[in-house]
Amino acid sequence: MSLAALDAVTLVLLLPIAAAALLAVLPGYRFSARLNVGASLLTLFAALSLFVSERPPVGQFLFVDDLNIVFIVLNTFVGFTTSVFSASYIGHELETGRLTPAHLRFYHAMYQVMMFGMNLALVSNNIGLMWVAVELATLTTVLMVGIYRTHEALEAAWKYFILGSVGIALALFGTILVYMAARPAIGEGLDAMIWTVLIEHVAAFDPALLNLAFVFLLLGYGTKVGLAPLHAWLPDAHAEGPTPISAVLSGLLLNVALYAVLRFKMLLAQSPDAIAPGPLMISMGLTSLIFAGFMLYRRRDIKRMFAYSSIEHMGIITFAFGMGGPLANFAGLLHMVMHSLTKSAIFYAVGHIAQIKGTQKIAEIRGLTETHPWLGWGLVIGVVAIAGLPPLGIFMSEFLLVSSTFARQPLLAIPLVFGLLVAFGALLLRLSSIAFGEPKGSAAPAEASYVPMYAHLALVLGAGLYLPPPLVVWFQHVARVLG
Amino acid sequence: MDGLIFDIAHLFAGGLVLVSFMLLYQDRLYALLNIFALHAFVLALSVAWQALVQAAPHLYVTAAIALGFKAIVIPVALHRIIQRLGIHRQVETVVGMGPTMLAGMGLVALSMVVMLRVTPEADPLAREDLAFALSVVLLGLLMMVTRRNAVSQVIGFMSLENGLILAATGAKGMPLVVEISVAFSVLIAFIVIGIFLFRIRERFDTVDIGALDDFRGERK
Amino acid sequence: MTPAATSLLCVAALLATALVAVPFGRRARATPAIYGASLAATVVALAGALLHLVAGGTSEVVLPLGLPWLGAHFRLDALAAFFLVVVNFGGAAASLYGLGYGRHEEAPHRVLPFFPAFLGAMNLVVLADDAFSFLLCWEFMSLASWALVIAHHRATDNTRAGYIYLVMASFGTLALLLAFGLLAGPQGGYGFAAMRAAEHPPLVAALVLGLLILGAGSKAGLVPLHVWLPLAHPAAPSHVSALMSGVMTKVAIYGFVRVVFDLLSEPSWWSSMVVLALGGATAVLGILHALMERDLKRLLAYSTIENIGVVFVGLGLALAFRAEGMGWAAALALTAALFHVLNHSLFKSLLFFGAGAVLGATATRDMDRLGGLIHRMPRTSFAFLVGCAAISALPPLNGFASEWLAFQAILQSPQLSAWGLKIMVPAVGGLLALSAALAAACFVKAFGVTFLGRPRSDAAAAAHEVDRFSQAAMFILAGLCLAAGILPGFVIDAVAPVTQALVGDRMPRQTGVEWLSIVPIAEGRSSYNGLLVFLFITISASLAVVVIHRFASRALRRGPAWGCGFVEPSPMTQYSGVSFAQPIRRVFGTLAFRAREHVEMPPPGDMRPARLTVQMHDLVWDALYAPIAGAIGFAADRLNTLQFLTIRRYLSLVFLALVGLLLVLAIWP
Amino acid sequence: MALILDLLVQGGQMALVLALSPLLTGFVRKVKARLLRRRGPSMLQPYRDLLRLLRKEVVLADNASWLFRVTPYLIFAATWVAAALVPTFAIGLKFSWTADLIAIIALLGSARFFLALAGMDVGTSFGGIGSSREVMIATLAEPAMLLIVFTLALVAGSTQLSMVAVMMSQPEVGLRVSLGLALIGLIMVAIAENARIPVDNPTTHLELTMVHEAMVLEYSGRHLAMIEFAASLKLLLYISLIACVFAPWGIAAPDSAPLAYAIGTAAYLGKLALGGALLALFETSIAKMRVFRVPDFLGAALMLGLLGTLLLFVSRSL
Repeated sequence: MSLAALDAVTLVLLLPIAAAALLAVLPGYRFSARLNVGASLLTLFAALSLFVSERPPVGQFLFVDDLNIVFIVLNTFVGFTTSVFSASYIGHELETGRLTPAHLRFYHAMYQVMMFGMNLALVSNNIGLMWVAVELATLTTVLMVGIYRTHEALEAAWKYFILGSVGIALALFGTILVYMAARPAIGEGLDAMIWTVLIEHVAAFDPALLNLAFVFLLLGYGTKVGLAPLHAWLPDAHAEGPTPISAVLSGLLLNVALYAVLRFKMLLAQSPDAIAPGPLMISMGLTSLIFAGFMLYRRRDIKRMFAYSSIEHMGIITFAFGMGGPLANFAGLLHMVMHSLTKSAIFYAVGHIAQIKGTQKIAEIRGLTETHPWLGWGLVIGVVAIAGLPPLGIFMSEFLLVSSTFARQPLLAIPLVFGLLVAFGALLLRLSSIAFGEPKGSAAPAEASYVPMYAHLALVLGAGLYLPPPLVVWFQHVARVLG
Repeated sequence: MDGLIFDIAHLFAGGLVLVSFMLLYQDRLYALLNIFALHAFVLALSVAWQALVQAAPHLYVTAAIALGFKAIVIPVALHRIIQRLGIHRQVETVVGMGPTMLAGMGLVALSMVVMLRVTPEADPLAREDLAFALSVVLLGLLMMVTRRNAVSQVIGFMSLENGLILAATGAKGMPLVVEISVAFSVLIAFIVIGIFLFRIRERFDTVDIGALDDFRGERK
Repeated sequence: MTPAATSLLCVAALLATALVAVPFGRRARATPAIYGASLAATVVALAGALLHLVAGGTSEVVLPLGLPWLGAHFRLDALAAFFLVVVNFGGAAASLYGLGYGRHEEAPHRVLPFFPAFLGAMNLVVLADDAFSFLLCWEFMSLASWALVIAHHRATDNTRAGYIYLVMASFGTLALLLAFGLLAGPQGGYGFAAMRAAEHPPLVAALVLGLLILGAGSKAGLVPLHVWLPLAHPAAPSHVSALMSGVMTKVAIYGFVRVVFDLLSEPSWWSSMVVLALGGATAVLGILHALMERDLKRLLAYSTIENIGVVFVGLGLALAFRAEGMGWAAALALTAALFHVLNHSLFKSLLFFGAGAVLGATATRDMDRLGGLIHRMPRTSFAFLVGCAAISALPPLNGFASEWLAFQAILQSPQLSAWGLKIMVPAVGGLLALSAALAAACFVKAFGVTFLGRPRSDAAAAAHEVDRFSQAAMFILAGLCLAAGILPGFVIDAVAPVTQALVGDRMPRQTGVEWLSIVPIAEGRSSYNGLLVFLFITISASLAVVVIHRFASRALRRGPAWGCGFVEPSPMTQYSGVSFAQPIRRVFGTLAFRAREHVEMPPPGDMRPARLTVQMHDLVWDALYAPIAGAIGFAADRLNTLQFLTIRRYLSLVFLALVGLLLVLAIWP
Repeated sequence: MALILDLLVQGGQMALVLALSPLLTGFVRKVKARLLRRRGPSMLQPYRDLLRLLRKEVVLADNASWLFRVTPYLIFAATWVAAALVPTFAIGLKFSWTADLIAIIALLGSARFFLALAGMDVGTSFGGIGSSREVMIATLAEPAMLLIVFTLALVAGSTQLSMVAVMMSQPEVGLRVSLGLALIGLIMVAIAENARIPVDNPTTHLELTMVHEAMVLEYSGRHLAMIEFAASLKLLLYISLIACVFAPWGIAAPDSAPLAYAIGTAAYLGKLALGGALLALFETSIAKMRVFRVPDFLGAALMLGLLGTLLLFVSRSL
């Protein structure tokens, strides 16, 4: 047992919460923004050190295993890049008067609280704690979504809040049911909520209770994932909140919720008599994919459009994990990582675009590659990536997913391919009008930092061509663990 | 002795389901508030009984919260809000009472069927309790989706949450129950405050779809 | 260094050029530098591929890229070498042409980075030896060409063309993806070697073939998946159009051949009927569309569809013969198809170069605004004429040689045992003959209306000859059209290793045949000698000229045209492209396009002009694509109401989902 | 020595078709005139016309391009080569394997291609009319012809005319429905290709009904001579073709004695005369049809060709 390793996990949690406390009292947004970046960077380092250092022992509340380390590193990385983006974004909001310094203080503090909530959800070994952490992260994002105090923003936040609350309730009921199922086998008390203990004894649980629990958990956490028909909060929350929050929502929070679903899916998969969780996830995934694909066509708000694209991709990922098996799980993991990176990069671009053009209406934005080549081409690459075109990373995951699905369940691959194609058509339709054509709207030069966006895109491109072997081994291992 | 314990717990849980039906049946707002207070009261009794039976003193806290916060504070606050905002006193329903009640029956039956699949070897107390809790949860959700007033929707949500507490306390030895009930109380407080702050007079849903489109930058 | 490595190095050079072009694309000197570099790389790759095709053997390279547990496999065998020759030759010609033509490009930074990338991607597709690399490069090829299609993005038509193109390309890729999924099996054997080794049950084989028709067919432009092609190919700058039409469609055919002939175990004979029928329909419909077109580049694009149909007929024949164990006939049919692939890449590139020259000189692609260019652009028009003659399958040019081989293959059909094929093959032969005749008509129109007659606009009257690079590219291609036409034996022998590998047999060796004739099956049966035909025609024509000029008269006088005594001074009274096609439209149009003519004749005494309106429908679009687009629009509209629900209704959705899932649990066995 | 003899025979064939073709045209005209109870011009009149035209100066339209001037020679050469490759009095000539039936058709197609282009070169509307109608006719005639070729080739196992002729003279070929259909189809195509009545009228100069003549309206002098000559050659070619395929009797085998060649020549002349006479008879007994009826006529030929091919399988398996 190494003290440093123990510290790493604690640091991942401690750093954000300490930073949040600090940010809550510090005035001056410039310094806060930098502090936000610094704290996020340190958290990222702490997360990375989890790789190199020895794992801490499995605790009653916290633990690190092969699965969640992937999520943690992704989470802290995107958290860091988004904080960089946010630093270059949020100043503009202050200038235009959409936010006040007080708002910014609140914003930065909440940003770190949210990071804390997500990290906690990821490292928690206790299903109750995980529930609490997910809800914490949700509630902070609710506050962030409503930060502009406009009618639309408040409405979006309210919708998010109400739907989220119901989701919270359902997830809690599921958690209670898991406990009930575990109690006869494990005994009363905390042990019956510790995930590592649960998974060892799951064969002895009552399958019917587990089934019921999974339904509630899938719907409860699925609301956070944004699976159709539980998705309703997602597009509005993305569209009306500050863009960094949209990026974090799409890139991270959805993953965290999905992680929770995955944990319980693993539990169910180990139980011999329980229903297979796969079909449920597959059907919800496909519904989300196809539904979001069609919804993309009539979008007029650029951020809302990409929010629907997130629903689509969450559907794909859920589908992949529902399919299971080493190839599909690998594809799901890869897809999740790639989607987080790409979607947040897209939101970075979209944020700046919306600031320059002063609108989020797609019809008002044209010919971006002409007026703002960096942003325009960045968006093109991002959308091309998100649409699943090579040589970018999502292509690889879609390749693996579609081909392995077709070899195993040809009839499932047809709707999958159909949904992909429908979504592709819509994304591309909008892309051609946004990025190309006769320029429209303000051509003012952008004061933007392109580094986070292009860093993400470079990673996505690199992953599409070359995955480092250690990473692959890791993913394969995790894919096997996921079953 | 076991039989008696079981019967009493059963009685409370069944009572909660019954009160849920009464909630569904009510069509006047003030009466609804009163019945909800009753709902919370029954829950408090049930939780207290569990605390006694399980010898888990911390559950008394939960019972106290249920009693103090939900049976007293919230109904009073909602009373005020109704008066302040001049909310229509009538419960506006989406479908008629009859169909709603029928649907409620169906839901109770569904939760029974689902729960009965649980192997009888499992703790019978938990099994029955859970079936009732599930019914209460589903009835609460049904109420949320069949009522138009914000206040009655909030009440639906709270009755749903009561079902959760019922389940949580019924689960013997479950940790974090108190914390959860506190957290939920905070959540409900937020919702109530939200209703008040945002002056959501009548309903969560704005009827004027055109106005909504305007807000969302869509359809223009 | 192995040949495969050489090819990959050339690709690397191309990709590096593309990267360099990103920051420097706007500089004036970038244009010659980029095209020069592309030219050099493709020439080296071409030489390497040619050498390898002659030397034979296979060479492989595995790079640690792509699918991590597999790596990126690249393999250069006879088939790949042949297609590399086609790709790189087309690429080199386009680069050479671009050296001149590219100077007038208004947005070079939108062309230069993607041009070498496109070339590199096509090379990579041909080299790829595992499903992932193949599809990656395939789709990257689409992406690069899409960027080129929308290089002139301010025109809405172009972005729309690019959109339809990329959606169709993606559809094709997904179809291929499914096919590879089937071939790889649940274990994920994505290497081509593994697929080759695997046995595929008949159902799988049929399914894979169907998916390949969808995937590769949509890229190649097989009817009814062709709709994107006449939109996208003309939208790109002309040298890119040449690449897309002349080369990229060939890469699609490569994909089809690679999978169906190489990776897949033999599909049953009836599946070849599908290929044959589609090929025949594609050939005829493609060229009919071309005939009705008045946009020169679109005409060429539609003609590409026709040629793809011809190639697919050859491939279908090869499939049929192979399924019946007639190796020699399969080799003949496959050779015909591959030969036509090469030929089409030559003359279609040439024709697009010519169209580009016309476009550059007159700034219009509308043939009915052109005319008389033969006087202003004599060299271009000569090269274009050679291309027209070649694509019309006139002897002694190359187009005829390959069509002749295809006909010879068709004539082997009586020996097929399956009755369906026996009857179908001659019918498809009839379609092929029809399309060849229509192609001749089409290119009479293309050349006649564009280059002959009197100029129909000021721009056409003021046209000027193009630069030397462009001319050089066109003349090299024209020369090769002739060379391949009079010496087809060499090409056939070069293709022999390919057919040997794919269908296990080859055509008889041609280089030893007396007088360099070609014999499809054996000496003493049918034969054709392009060289002698060429010589005979040249000699007899020269003889006639010499004799007449020597012994009869050589007097010549210029005068006004006769025209039965009356020539309308306005050049607009000439036969236009539309009027030229009118008789054929009357014959075929009612069926193929639901063409309706409506004459509005004012009553006597009314001074209004009479008016003739023609309505034509693209039936494929009307019957297939418009309904799909409509259905998607309908579904999108209907589902879109879900964006505007109230929170209570959204909650109802959650509630219904919950109840639904609980019901599922309740009835779960 | 054998080679020289071979070349001589080959050369003889080339010279023969060249020499005979105007005569055939004259003969047909003469017979037609006789049938109409006219005396008609001498059978040698076409030669005189050609010589006259050759000696005249060319009047070239201002707008005519080099293509316009080259085309007559190209057409002539292509047609001549094609005609020389059809066996007339002997089969298995030295260069007869240079091109098979498909190539011969394609050579004629080349000639038509350039003629149609030449029609469009000057930029008059009549040229356009002629070209567009000509290509319309060709788009139907060529596939019909190729389908007929299929029928023949499937019977003979080759598209090489010499081999077809040998095969058709074998007794086992017998009478077949397919061959009959092919013959009718071939005659219809031949009529269309040679611009004869009822498809076109070689003697008309009524503008709106012209097809072939409209294309060559701008030609004069030696150019016109070449085109007329090519037209005669084409007529000869088709009659030789029909004769060689459907009446291969008397045709000399390869490397036979001079006597056989003589018999072959005589038989050939007889066949030509018969063919010419039948053509004239046919032409005088029928009226020209409207241009837009022509597709129906040729469509029928196309159907006959296809039917012939398909019936082959039914009548006897090969």
